[in-house]
Amino acid sequence: MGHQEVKVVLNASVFLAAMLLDEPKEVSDGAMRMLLDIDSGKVIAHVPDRFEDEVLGGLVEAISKGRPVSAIVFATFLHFWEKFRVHSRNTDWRAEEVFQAALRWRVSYYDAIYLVVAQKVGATYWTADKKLLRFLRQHRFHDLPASAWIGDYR
Amino acid sequence: MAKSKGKPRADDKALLAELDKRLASLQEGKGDWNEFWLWWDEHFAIKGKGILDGFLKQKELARGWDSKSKPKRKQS
Amino acid sequence: MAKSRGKTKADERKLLAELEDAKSEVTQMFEALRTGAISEDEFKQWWQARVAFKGRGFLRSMLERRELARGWDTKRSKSS
Amino acid sequence: MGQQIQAEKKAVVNASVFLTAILVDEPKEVRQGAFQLLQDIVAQKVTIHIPDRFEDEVLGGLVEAVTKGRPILATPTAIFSALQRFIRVATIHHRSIDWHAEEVLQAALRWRVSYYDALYLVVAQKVGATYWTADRKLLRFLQHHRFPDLPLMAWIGDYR
Repeated sequence: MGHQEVKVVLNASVFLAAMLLDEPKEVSDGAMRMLLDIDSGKVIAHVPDRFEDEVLGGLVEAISKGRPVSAIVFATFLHFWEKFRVHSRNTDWRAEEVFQAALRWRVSYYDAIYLVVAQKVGATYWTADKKLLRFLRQHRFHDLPASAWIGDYR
Repeated sequence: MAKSKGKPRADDKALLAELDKRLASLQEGKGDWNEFWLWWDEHFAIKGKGILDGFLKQKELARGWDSKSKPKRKQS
Repeated sequence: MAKSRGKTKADERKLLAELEDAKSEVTQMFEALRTGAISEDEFKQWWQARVAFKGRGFLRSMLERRELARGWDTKRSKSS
Repeated sequence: MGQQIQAEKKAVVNASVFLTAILVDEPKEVRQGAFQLLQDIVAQKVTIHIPDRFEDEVLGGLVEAVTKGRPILATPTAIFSALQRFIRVATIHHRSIDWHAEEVLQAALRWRVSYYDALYLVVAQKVGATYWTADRKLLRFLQHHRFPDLPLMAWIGDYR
């Protein structure tokens, strides 16, 4: 129970990775550890409002592929959704700044939303996307927030 | 790879002012739309093949069904 | 539940009813873990049995789509 | 059929329609429809309704387009400002006010489309608009399945 606030930004793939049985253990374990820390209040999770669309979109996709997604999964999402600090478009982040950031960092607009939120709140961006991390590390853009692979979350 | 990036150039301002002027007169019923779109393409368009297809492909993947083949009848 | 293609309104209502029960189950389990009423292992067993679902390649396809939206192909590393 | 489409005063469009207008190498028929729609927006012959996510989608597509392709003259920022001239007059439907994540989720499962598709379709259904898209595969799928509560839909290449 440290009093220093640890801030994380996570994307939908990290959240869903904690629930997927067939993913590499280090990824789902890391994601699980993060969720438990968020639940206990050890870390504060910041997400853009679009996170909700991304998770629900991912679940729709899973269901349409015939995956057994139960009501518990939705309930788990709602449980965490209440704990997240949600950053709203036009209030906490602006389309224009995300657009400029995406062009500057040469990432997608989607990546940039999460990175911009992380930059604003001084959080680390945790992702399951190794390729993105490799790209960002290679290019060392000076104003990027800290980012890390979810498998390394301790 | 596009190098222009986000920073607005000085002539962007003039270009947008010209756009507003043209749109205003079209709204008043003056001017010709065909000519407008030719001008539009010379100034605001992006060259590159398959961009729309790439965009639609991502949307398609999110559907979970493959529209080329029939949706799988998977028993769970 | 899994085979939800072409759901009917009745299916949806059923899902919503299930959701209420599911919500209290989730709250209870997290609460139990926080207060030490159950161990982390017990919690994880519950998670694996009730929450986790099979979805081979699901994460990969999600990430691949994100990659497509970037426009750069990391395999061919088009760095200008 | 064409006349019915023409008489429709409300339209919901997705980002692909706006992107078509700036992609010079896309098929002429598709661009022609997109141009006509934009003209009608300026002339106030049609009211467009879009979810708040629309702008993100256009910007996302634009980032992708300038990375894969080459802007002819204007910078990406100016291209977006130009497109905004047409978005400005749209009625924007806001999340948690005009549409809710749960209803989009339910609609997506009911119509067997993605959450993203469902968002636009839900907005169209709510306002009684025709949904215009460049996505022929989606239209083919929905026309084939004929779900009873879907809004009207059409391919942007058919816009007159």
